[in-house]
Amino acid sequence: MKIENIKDEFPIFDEKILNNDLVYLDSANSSQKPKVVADKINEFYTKQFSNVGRSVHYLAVAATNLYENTRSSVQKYINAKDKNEIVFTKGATEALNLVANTLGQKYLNDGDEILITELEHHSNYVPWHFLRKSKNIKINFAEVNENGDISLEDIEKKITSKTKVIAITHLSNVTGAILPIKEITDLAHSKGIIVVIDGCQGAPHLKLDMQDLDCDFYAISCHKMYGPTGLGVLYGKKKWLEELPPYQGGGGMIREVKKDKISYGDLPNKYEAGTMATAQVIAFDQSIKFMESIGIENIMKHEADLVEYGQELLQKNNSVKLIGNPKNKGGVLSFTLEGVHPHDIATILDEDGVAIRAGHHCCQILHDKLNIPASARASVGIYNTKDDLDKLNESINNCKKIFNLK
Amino acid sequence: MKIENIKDEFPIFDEKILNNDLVYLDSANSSQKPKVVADKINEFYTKQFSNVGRSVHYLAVAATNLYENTRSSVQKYINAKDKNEIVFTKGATEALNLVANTLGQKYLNDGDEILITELEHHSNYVPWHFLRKSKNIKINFAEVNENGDISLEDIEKKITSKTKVIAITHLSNVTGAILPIKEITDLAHSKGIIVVIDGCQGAPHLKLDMQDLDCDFYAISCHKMYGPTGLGVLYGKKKWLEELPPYQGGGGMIREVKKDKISYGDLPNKYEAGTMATAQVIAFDQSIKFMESIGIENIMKHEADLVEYGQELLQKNNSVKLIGNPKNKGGVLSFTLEGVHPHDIATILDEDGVAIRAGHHCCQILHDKLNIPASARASVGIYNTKDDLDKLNESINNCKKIFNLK
Amino acid sequence: MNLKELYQEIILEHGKNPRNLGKVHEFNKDAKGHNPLCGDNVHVYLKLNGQKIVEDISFEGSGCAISMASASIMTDLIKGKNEHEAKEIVEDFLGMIKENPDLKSEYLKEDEKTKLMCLSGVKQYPMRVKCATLSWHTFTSAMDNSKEITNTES
Amino acid sequence: MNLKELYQEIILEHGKNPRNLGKVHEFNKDAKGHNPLCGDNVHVYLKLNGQKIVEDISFEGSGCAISMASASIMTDLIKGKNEHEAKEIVEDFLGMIKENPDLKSEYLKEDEKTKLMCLSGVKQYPMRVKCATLSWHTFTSAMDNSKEITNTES
Ligand SMILES: Cc1ncc(COP(=O)(O)O)c(C=O)c1O
Ligand SMILES: Cc1ncc(COP(=O)(O)O)c(C=O)c1O
Repeated sequence: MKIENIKDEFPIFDEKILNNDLVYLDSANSSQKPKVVADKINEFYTKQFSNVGRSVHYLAVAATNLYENTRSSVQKYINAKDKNEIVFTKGATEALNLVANTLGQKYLNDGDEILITELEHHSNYVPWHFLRKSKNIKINFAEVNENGDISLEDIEKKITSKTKVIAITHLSNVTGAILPIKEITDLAHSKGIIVVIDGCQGAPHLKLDMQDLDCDFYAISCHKMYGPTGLGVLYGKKKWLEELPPYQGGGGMIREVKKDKISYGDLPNKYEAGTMATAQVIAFDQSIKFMESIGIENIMKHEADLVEYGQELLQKNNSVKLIGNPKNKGGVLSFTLEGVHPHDIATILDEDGVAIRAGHHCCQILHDKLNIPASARASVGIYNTKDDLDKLNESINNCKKIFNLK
Repeated sequence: MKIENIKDEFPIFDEKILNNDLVYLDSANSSQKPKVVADKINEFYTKQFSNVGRSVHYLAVAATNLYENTRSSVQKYINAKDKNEIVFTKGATEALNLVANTLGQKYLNDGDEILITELEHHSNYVPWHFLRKSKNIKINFAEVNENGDISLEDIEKKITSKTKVIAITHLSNVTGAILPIKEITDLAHSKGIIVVIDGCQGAPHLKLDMQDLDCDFYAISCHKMYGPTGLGVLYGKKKWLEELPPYQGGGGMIREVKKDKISYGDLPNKYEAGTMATAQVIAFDQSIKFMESIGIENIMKHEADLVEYGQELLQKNNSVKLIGNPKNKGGVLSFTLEGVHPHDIATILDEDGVAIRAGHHCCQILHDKLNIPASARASVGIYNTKDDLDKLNESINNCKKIFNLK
Repeated sequence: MNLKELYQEIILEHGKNPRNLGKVHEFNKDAKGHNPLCGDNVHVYLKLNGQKIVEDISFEGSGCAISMASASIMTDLIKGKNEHEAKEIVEDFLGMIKENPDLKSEYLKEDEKTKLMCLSGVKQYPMRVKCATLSWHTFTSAMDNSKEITNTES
Repeated sequence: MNLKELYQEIILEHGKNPRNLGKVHEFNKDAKGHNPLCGDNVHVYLKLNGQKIVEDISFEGSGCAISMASASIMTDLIKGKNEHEAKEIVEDFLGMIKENPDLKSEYLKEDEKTKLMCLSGVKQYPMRVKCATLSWHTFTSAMDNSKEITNTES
């Protein structure tokens, strides 16, 4: 599939939003869905529906096969070694909670330290904070530098003899910084430290290879990857998933249940308690296939072009201040406009059909550091074009006019 | 809407399954989906998609309104006092884990006891078992009687001065017993005991009124209620939801995040961390409206007629042994066939297009008690007819022929 | 919809140079308000004297033009009013933002009404209504001596 | 599909009266198998003598007709075979259940092949394949002295 015409695959772009064509620049928040994904969900609910894995009738067998096919597709897509290293969750946030909680139960002890960064999304901070509360665990922060980036050097500096886990984002959802996660993983492993990667912004935009990367955990948010809402993927090394205790208890994750004792099932069942997001998992296979049909290299090139173009546009625009100028930058353009609050920017842009996000983007630590309460953020996906960024820029100019800025 | 023609609203019944019309008797596992639900999901993904609550642009505002509308619909449907007593989860299993985990964090102490029943689904036992492991908490079991029922008397007998929580199913997914949950709640409250109800089988089939029932928590599984997969509802009394700590941490559930401390948001945000199952929540509004358009009284009458009819049929059928003959029985017909393993029954029935479930239905304690490894289970939903039960009976006869039974 | 109606000059001016920003000296009532959607926080301080008159009122916080302007205009109008008058003005304002075309209160002079009506443009922007009402709800909490943080969600 | 092919008389008969049910006296190898889908459990015991011959073999467990018949027939055929022969028979059987139309092993007599072929009907019932293969995988685990529980899911 050619990336040039890819907008055609997304039905929403046929809609008029407030009489405008939709200029969707909020993909870091959630991506739009290609027709194949919506169609698959519809087909499943109207022609094939059954719960998976629990019945032996025809529909249940078919659904179970579809469900497990997605697991295999994800495994291949991220090049995991084993199919059972893929656990479906309700989202990346749950995936990160699962890791923090189970490491907390079995691996972390009083006095241990966890290293995160000032760039982290609340979903990769609050779950660790829970451990700080329940156990006597310390959280350290690697510092964001003036480019909105985290350096390997600062990570190294912040590691102590008590650091047990490094939990870190692959790509900042505010500054767009792509972190050197392979180097960080190598460094961490040389000191026996577990590496947990928040891959929410990495997975939709970057090439993934778990065996090469060698991290211990990697969390993915499917709705940002052209997939359904209510679904996430946790990649975890088999060794860890086998060693750690289960997270939620219920149907499907057990082996044997007695009144005085319970034994748990094997992977991946152990971490998939209760009826899972069946339809969503089954449809997510289409998201993966869709991305594969375009090719991640093409996606990366397309988005890199867009960022470069957008960055130049905004840098040239008076009163616009871009946030973050990291060495490697993903498709996120966060900015402030002198004297105009981001929420006002977002409202004015919306009137032109330009959808962006305003706020702290679940990164209060970073915004505190930057000494701003909020920022405006335009973020790209495969369907965006340079034309979209031109419209963004025009609309920002409209905003300046209203606020009497030059 | 008239219940007589309701099959027409479910597209799957237009399909041929192995050249047969589908006789779907696996609704206790998961229900089929009406067209309105599938359509709403499709419409949302193709025409209206956005993440909720995080952006101020047009699509985000619209999605947030739709999302919150469902919360109001659920509130009204179950007659909860406050909209914020409705928490969306990924399923009933997560809802029960949330309750057990947060009660475990703040309310339960070493030596406390939890009373459950021998009828409980693993999803209402394993989460409490986790507390038995992490804290020194004891789990007691109310005993199932010869009718497959739990009596108020036995509950009363099993309550001790240390009982802090009674966690109990509304309707057994194996024997069909409808438990006297109002009486149990009154009794429990008179002794200061918290009541948690596993409403997975109650919500799709019985009239719910939280204010009248007065239980502390009630867990609902949306995919069993003609709704999407990957979604559950936890009803919790405001007082508890306010007092208990959060369950998962991440974006959306915070108020203020600092490096040294974090404060949490108000209800319902506090319990809805990360991007939620947006499309599923939005579509679930259609499930509620669909059930309302038929009327729960009509649904209850229709299903009661079916159970009575099916029970009579199977009772007259030689070699078939029905499991459970409770005073109040919901739409579940579990049975064994002398000398034929339930999996063989299910395979043979499937060949006739009759979809039932075989296994322990996530109730090993009960099956141990009944001294059988597994059972066959036919369960009904609004779309079933007496004709479906006739076909079930015929197919059982076919099974008997193959196994040379009389 | 009309952005010009939302961002009238008077809103932009109050947004940029909000009146009564800071902390009232010797305040005897205060409350915090929070808008979970955008993260805006506001803190309203006031001094209610023996005659139940709002002798002085101020606010702290940062936010969008709408919320700053609204807090600025509110504090301007409330100052000097007694409890009963203030409550009626709040109700009148909230009613206007929600559904009423006009302001009705006798306690507002014509030029004050004109000023307040400038905020009516947010009606067409449901997501921004909370920006306009946050400080007003917070003022009510302060008067009621509520210890809870006012939350525009509920 | 054809139920008559799946539930042949010989299957029903072995399912009802399984051979070698119980625990081999003085077994020196054993393994447990588990089918998470239906909850079936099987425990295979065997006595491997100095010449690497399966002197005796048995199983414990309960399950559907297919799994009981398969375990029953397997133990019947494996008894008396040496390690090499047994392993070839297992592979031959698993291959037949998966894809091959026939059994090829030299170590099986014609009537033994006929007996085993009775299980080939499960091919058309993907969900039941695991019922037929569980005891065979478990036998392999026992031979390999594996301490893990055999799981038909993996
Ligand atoms: C009685 C009962 N409780 C709990 C559950 C678990 O619900 P879910 O799998 O939707 O989380 C079920 C359904 O499987 C059930 O029938
Ligand atoms: C970097 C990052 N981490 C975590 C998350 C949380 O993901 P989700 O909301 O899908 O659980 C997000 C998205 O909101 C994100 O951008």
